[in-house]
Amino acid sequence: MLLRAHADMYAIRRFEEHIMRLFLRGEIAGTTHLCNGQEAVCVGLGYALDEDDVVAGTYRGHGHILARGSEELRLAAELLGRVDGLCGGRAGSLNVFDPTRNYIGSFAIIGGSIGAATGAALALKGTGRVAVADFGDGTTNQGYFFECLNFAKVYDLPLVFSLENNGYMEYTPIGNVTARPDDLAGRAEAFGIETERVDGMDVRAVYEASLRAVERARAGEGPQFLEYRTYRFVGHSRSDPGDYRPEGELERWQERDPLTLSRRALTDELGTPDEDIAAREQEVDERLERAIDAALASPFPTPEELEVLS
Amino acid sequence: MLLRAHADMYAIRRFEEHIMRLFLRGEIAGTTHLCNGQEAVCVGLGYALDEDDVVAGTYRGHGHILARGSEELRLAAELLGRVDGLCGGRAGSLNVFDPTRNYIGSFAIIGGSIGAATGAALALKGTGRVAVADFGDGTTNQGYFFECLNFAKVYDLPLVFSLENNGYMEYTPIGNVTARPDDLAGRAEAFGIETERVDGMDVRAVYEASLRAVERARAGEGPQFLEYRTYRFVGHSRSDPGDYRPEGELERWQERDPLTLSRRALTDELGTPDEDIAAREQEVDERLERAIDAALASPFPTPEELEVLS
Amino acid sequence: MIEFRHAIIEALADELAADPSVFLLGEDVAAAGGVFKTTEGLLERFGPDRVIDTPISELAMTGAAFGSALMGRRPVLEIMFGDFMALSMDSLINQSAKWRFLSNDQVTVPLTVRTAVGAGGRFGAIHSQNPGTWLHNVAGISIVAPSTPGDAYGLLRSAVQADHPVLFLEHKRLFSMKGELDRGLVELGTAAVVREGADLTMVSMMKGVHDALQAADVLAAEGTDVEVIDLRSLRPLDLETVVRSVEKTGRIVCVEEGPVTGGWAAGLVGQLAAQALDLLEDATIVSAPDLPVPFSPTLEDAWLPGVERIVAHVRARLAGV
Amino acid sequence: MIEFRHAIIEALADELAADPSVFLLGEDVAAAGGVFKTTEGLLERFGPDRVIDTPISELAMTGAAFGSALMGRRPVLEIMFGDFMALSMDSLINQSAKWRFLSNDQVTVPLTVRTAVGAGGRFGAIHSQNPGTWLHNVAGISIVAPSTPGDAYGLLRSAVQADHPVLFLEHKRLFSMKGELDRGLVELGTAAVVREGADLTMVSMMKGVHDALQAADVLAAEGTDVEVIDLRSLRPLDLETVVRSVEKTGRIVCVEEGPVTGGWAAGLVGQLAAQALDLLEDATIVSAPDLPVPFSPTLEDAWLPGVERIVAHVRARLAGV
Ligand SMILES: Cc1ncc(C[n+]2csc(CCOP(=O)(O)OP(=O)(O)O)c2C)c(N)n1
Ligand SMILES: Cc1ncc(C[n+]2csc(CCOP(=O)(O)OP(=O)(O)O)c2C)c(N)n1
Ligand SMILES: [Mg+2]
Ligand SMILES: [Mg+2]
Repeated sequence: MLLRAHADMYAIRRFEEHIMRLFLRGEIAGTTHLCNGQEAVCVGLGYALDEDDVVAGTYRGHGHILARGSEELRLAAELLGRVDGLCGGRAGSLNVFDPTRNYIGSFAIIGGSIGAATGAALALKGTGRVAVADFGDGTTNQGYFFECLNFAKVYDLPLVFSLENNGYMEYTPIGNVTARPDDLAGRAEAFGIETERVDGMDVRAVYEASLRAVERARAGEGPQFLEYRTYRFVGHSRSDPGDYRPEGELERWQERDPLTLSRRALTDELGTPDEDIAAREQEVDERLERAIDAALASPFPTPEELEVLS
Repeated sequence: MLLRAHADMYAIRRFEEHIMRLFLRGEIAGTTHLCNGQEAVCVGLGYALDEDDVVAGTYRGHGHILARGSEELRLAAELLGRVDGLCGGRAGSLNVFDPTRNYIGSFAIIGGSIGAATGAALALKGTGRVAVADFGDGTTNQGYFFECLNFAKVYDLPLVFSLENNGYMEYTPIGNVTARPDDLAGRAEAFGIETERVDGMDVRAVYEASLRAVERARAGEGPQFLEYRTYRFVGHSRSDPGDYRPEGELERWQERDPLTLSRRALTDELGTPDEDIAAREQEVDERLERAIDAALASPFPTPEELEVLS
Repeated sequence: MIEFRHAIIEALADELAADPSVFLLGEDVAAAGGVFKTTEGLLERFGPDRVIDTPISELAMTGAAFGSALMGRRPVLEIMFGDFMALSMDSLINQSAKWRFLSNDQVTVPLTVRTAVGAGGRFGAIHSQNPGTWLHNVAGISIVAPSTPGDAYGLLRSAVQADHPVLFLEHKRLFSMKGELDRGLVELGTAAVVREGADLTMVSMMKGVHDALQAADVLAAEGTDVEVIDLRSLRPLDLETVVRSVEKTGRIVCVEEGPVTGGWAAGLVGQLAAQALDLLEDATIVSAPDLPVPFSPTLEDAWLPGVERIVAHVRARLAGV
Repeated sequence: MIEFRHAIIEALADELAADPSVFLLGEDVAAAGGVFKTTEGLLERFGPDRVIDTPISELAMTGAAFGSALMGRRPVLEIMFGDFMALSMDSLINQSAKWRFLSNDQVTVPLTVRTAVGAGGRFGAIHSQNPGTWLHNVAGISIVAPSTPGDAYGLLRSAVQADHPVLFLEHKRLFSMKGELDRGLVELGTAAVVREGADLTMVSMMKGVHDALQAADVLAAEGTDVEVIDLRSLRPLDLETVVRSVEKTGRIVCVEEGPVTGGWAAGLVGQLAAQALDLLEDATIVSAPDLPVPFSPTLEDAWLPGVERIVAHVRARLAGV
């Protein structure tokens, strides 16, 4: 499984590198938020979920969407604003989602994912299905977050709060504007919600903790809270060079790049031959090449669509 | 001081009884929310504050306004919608306030008082003045509450969170819709805010705890949180008979009526003669009689006012 | 004859009975039956999974209602007073109203939001507003506002059955009003001519419709034959019905319980002018002053457009003043 | 010549320097200088007590800004994108807009809220809205929206100096636009005739003003002399300036970046009709379709009113189509 996880994380990384390139070439307009560095959360959490579990994510959602199994071609096409996009080009990177994979939204409003997942969990209660609310550290200062912690606990909803703590809002370090920033999970504990802090760079740790939480929620034990400690290796969005980082911080975290960790574990612990890893990576590279090309070949929607609708 | 406190609590109780009578007589229209049972919080907290400290309260605000020293005549006139009202009749019971006494609002939106007091505290930081946010238990499930806990702690604001936990929202027991209802103060602790739980029926306990909190805030130790355990002896608002209460609950709490407790302490502990207490109470009765009569004699505002303004 | 509030209970009960995916949520709606008693008895009939008391958490409630709608449920959310809608708007505007469009029509959001609105009850500035206009410019939702028990029933059932978000406004001064209930559905987005007349078209909503009808009676006695239209829907606007009426009368007076700037009345007249300027001999608006709703009875009565002001306005207008 | 975003920085800097009660707060406004770089350098000049980075807490920020204003401070709150205003509205509507009135004029609320609005930047449905109309019906606030660096400066300073709440809208597609800066103040609530013409009055705001001016150039070449009015203020509406123009032209076309229903354009035409119907030979609106803002460039361009659609509309209208 680790080899597959490695390949899936690798695919997310490469996919977003393609996206960045398309941006710089002017093929993609507007803005985009990459999860570069946070892939272990996407994949490890994704593996812990069943197909009919439900995920609500954020504008930083490409990785989670791919982890749900959505087609790379269609995701790329969406970011390019093409008809073959997951949302026909209407949504774009900030808002893209894939209801066919039970990924119900990339919420561009901070906290929106939590409200929606809370409602999904309300609808799923008693069905054995679970909903996941994905969000970032900055979101733990938002009203939606707290109200939904209470709401989910009151009705014992099958909801997993998935906090990706990458240490930053857009450009502001979370500690600058947050009380007790080292204990964000403590905010959930105040509601009597079970929490776990997880190494968000280690895909196996993410998977195992996520599975525990998901299974508890599935078993009717009410909402669960996971705090993944992670880091984004790139700026907040396209235009951000990330100057606000203290010197050396990025480099320290890069030593724990989820891809480095998984590659090392594959080699050192499981004795996976380098060629096997390389072969899988090459497979991904080729697949993505094809997907991006196909996405670029997809036409733009015609303006007539709007006239029909309104 | 206890005799004065007793008289002040007694005045609030009697004032609101007048108001209720005026309501039933149709002299006051709309709705009104009495703090009957919660007077010890108003008076004990009020005594702990300086004149230039600032209070933001709720629609259940008459007691706090009187505790700030606002004129009974003008408060009554406001509830009657008369020109001599604290707000010229524009605000009414739900919204009445008295900026001349640094009582900056009776917030009819749950949580509004907390936001406003947070801002007042931001403005007062470093001046030695303190702001108080008064609110109820139902408000501890509201986004404003949590966001402001964080906000106040981040900037170390001179703010006292004053939670009057009377066990009920409008008609719903707080425990029905609240995670860990017995530890609402724990929600503040998750932000590293110092908290204290206080017997809200005992005016001396309220005063002492409030003074400690206010002095800490004044000294620059950042936001403080007080949970007063209290009870309202009447319905949520005019039209509510309070049927939702379990049998015997009201009676149990009435044994701890703040007026009973203060009267007992005066007699048993301080040996205050009954006549002294009775004399003070009669003084209040007569003063209120005059105030209410004067308020009733105040004219209604003329409609022309609106034309001038718009 | 049935009270407006009972028509709402009936509509909710009939929808709850007809469709297991329908459920209600809101503050004090279950055990207490709602502060306006518009959900009384429903907890007892349908149980706590279908009628849910919530904490005071408008963000969570509205977000959760949306999320459950995405999963195929049909939530009916009560926001106690319309004034509190300001706390619900994010999820309505940025989620419910947009998701179908964003999904490329893959999902629907069958959400109904009910809320008690309007002035005249001495509730003051923060419990008397008309939040319909706050959402009037938001594509993707419907906004309806009945003036009779029959319409309340028919529109509410249509709202719950609709596959898109509907804001359903209940005027506080109508809750005790009585009227017929024939259990017919009323199509969203349709206005109704509630009094025929040849001289002048008067358009209003909710409580204002009853004021308009009274004013029409007074004016009839003076020889002015007023046609009264109950707009019933703020979004979409049923311009067609209004145009048809103005074709006959050439004159329109809108009566709005709120300030004119940014109100629905000015918008309606504007769209009418843009579509049928030639028809218009006269177009005016009776509205509230540009001020919050005051508490004091004398002031609130002066703030409200009311029968007298409407009548005086029409008289002056017809006299060419 | 100075960029629009620099005009904003200049206005803020001049107000911060002139009045110690002025302070800024918002997400990423201090250390990072704002995501649109409209507060760059201000932390360095005025220090962390005057330029405050906040958590992502729109309720708390807006409530706290209000509370500080009650204490005599002059907060300038940045809500990063106008779309997020939905989370700020409660405090604006239910507190800031009402407190002076409720207090019987004992207190004032000198609050300015700045926010980046508008479509055309490929930011999609939740980062492109025009929230001015959400608050258009709310008495007690002003809403202004400049189209040039000079007006941005002059209106922003007036907003900060005003003793009541002002919502200040900054269109994203204008931030890099250059223009003159004479450091003059601009009175709130005033429209400006930005191009004189005799045949037709065209009214727009923000980016739309530039589209209107371009359209006017095209139409001028065809012999149609268009007067362009920059409305600049949604609340209050400067009807007078519009009426004066229509007295001359008899025709009005409004260009609005948003749906027509509930928009400012229909409201403006409606108020105009109610006040000066006789002047109007023609009144129309060029607006966006009744849909959220789509992401895809082809769709977004089609959604926007734009020079071409404006020109085509006027041509058709004048041809009596
Ligand atoms: C309500 C709201 N406020 C502000 C923003 C602007 N914004 C977008 S991303 C972001 C930072 C979010 O930080 P975090 O939750 O840690 O997530 P991350 O971007 O690190 O994944 C902000 C402030 C927003 N989208 N919504
Ligand atoms: C945002 C908002 N939601 C709902 C209400 C309606 N409401 C008024 S009082 C109240 C109960 C408040 O309970 P609590 O905070 O415990 O205060 P108490 O009334 O007990 O003093 C509710 C729900 C409101 N005023 N504002
Ligand atoms: Mg983050
Ligand atoms: Mg309570």
